[in-house]
Amino acid sequence: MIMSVYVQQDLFDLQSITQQLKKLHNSGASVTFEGYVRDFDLGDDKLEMLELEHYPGMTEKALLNIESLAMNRWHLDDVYIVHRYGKLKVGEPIVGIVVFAKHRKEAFDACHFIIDFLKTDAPFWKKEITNHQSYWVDAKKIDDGKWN
Amino acid sequence: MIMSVYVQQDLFDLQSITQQLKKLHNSGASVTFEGYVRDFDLGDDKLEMLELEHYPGMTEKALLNIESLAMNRWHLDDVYIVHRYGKLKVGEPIVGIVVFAKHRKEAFDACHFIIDFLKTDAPFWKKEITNHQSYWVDAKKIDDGKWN
Amino acid sequence: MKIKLFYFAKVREMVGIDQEEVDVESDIKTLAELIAFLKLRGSQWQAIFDMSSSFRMAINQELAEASCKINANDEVAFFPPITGG
Amino acid sequence: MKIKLFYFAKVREMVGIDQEEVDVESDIKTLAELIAFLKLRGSQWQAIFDMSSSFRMAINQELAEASCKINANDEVAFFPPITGG
Repeated sequence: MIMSVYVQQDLFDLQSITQQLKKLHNSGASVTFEGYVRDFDLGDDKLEMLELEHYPGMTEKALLNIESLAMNRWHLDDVYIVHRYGKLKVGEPIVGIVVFAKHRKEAFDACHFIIDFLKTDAPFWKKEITNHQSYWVDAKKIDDGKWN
Repeated sequence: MIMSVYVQQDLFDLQSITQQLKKLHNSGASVTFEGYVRDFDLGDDKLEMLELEHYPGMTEKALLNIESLAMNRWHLDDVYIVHRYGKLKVGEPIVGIVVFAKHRKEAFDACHFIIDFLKTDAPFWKKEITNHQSYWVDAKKIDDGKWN
Repeated sequence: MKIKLFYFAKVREMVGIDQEEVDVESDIKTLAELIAFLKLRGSQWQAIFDMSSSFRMAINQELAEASCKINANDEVAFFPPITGG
Repeated sequence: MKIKLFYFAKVREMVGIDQEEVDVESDIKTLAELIAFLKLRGSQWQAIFDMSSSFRMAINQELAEASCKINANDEVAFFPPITGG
């Protein structure tokens, strides 16, 4: 059982991570989730960038806690979470999750659980920077499905 | 709406596929599934290789049909399925699925649906080759969870 | 009427051929009737088709039931339950 | 007793600082009592804490409720609802 979380400004390469982790396990399945900065265009207001603030220390703690919850609930071979902060351009990945398991259902359920939980428990805050203004994203807007 | 299926002997690189597809869409999420040849070791009997036979023509048709069903049921930006046949070594990927959507729940549900459906409707048959013998895999064994 | 037959995986190994073309009487209208015709070929053929859990069928590359109609120039396939993915 | 306070995102911008250390009376035993103490600082502080939907709290980097106990040298953080992922 291996758990790892990464909180970083840099881009990440989920497949090279997946391929490296695959070598460690006799897994039957991997499920990968990637969330991206989505473009939007409300009349004149066009999204140019997202700025993500986080709570260093608590973030890592929250992500490790989510991994533990998933590990206790399903039989998993490995869980990997990477989340970016700082300035992110439209189309760039924000968060990546990789789950390895013997069976596909456990990999799907755990990966879905982790991203849902992460959205309410990992201390990240999005600020949208358009060509005209910048403002903090409401949690409500996220529930409404504006974001992934 | 783009659909693509690939049936091939060669290895595939799901992340370079994912990255190329990402450029075409304003998606909020991607979910990727990869299924692997799992090692096993029953006493003296050690799996060395899997041989996958398929029904050329019907395979492509079945996979495109599964993609259509998923596309009609969820709002998806893109679906990509690649399935290998021929001789596959332990640890190698068998099948890869990539789903892009605006929202994560749709991407998860569609990807899970596709792999479940594929296991009953895409005409592939596994033959296990151990160091001592070779035999066709039972559908029952798959239900029992021996495979992913 | 002429019908193309395909066999895959264990079924292919049991019948010993991977494909053939047969010319059947036009009173063979369903897959079930085609199967009855094929079983006349001998005990190996009977063994395969008597185990209903051991094979599946397709007509023109789509999964089909025994009651499905067949027509001239159809492509019919017999194979074990699917174990892919 | 000394407590470290952290502010993030919109809350940080509203209070104008990102962290501070306060020395409070030992009769402040819960987050709710700490908030009442901070609201004495002025209208901006009252505005933040009167909108219960607009902020969340953590004690020692774990999400916490207003009724949670605080102790000397705790790290307390105030921030908006989470919008990551």
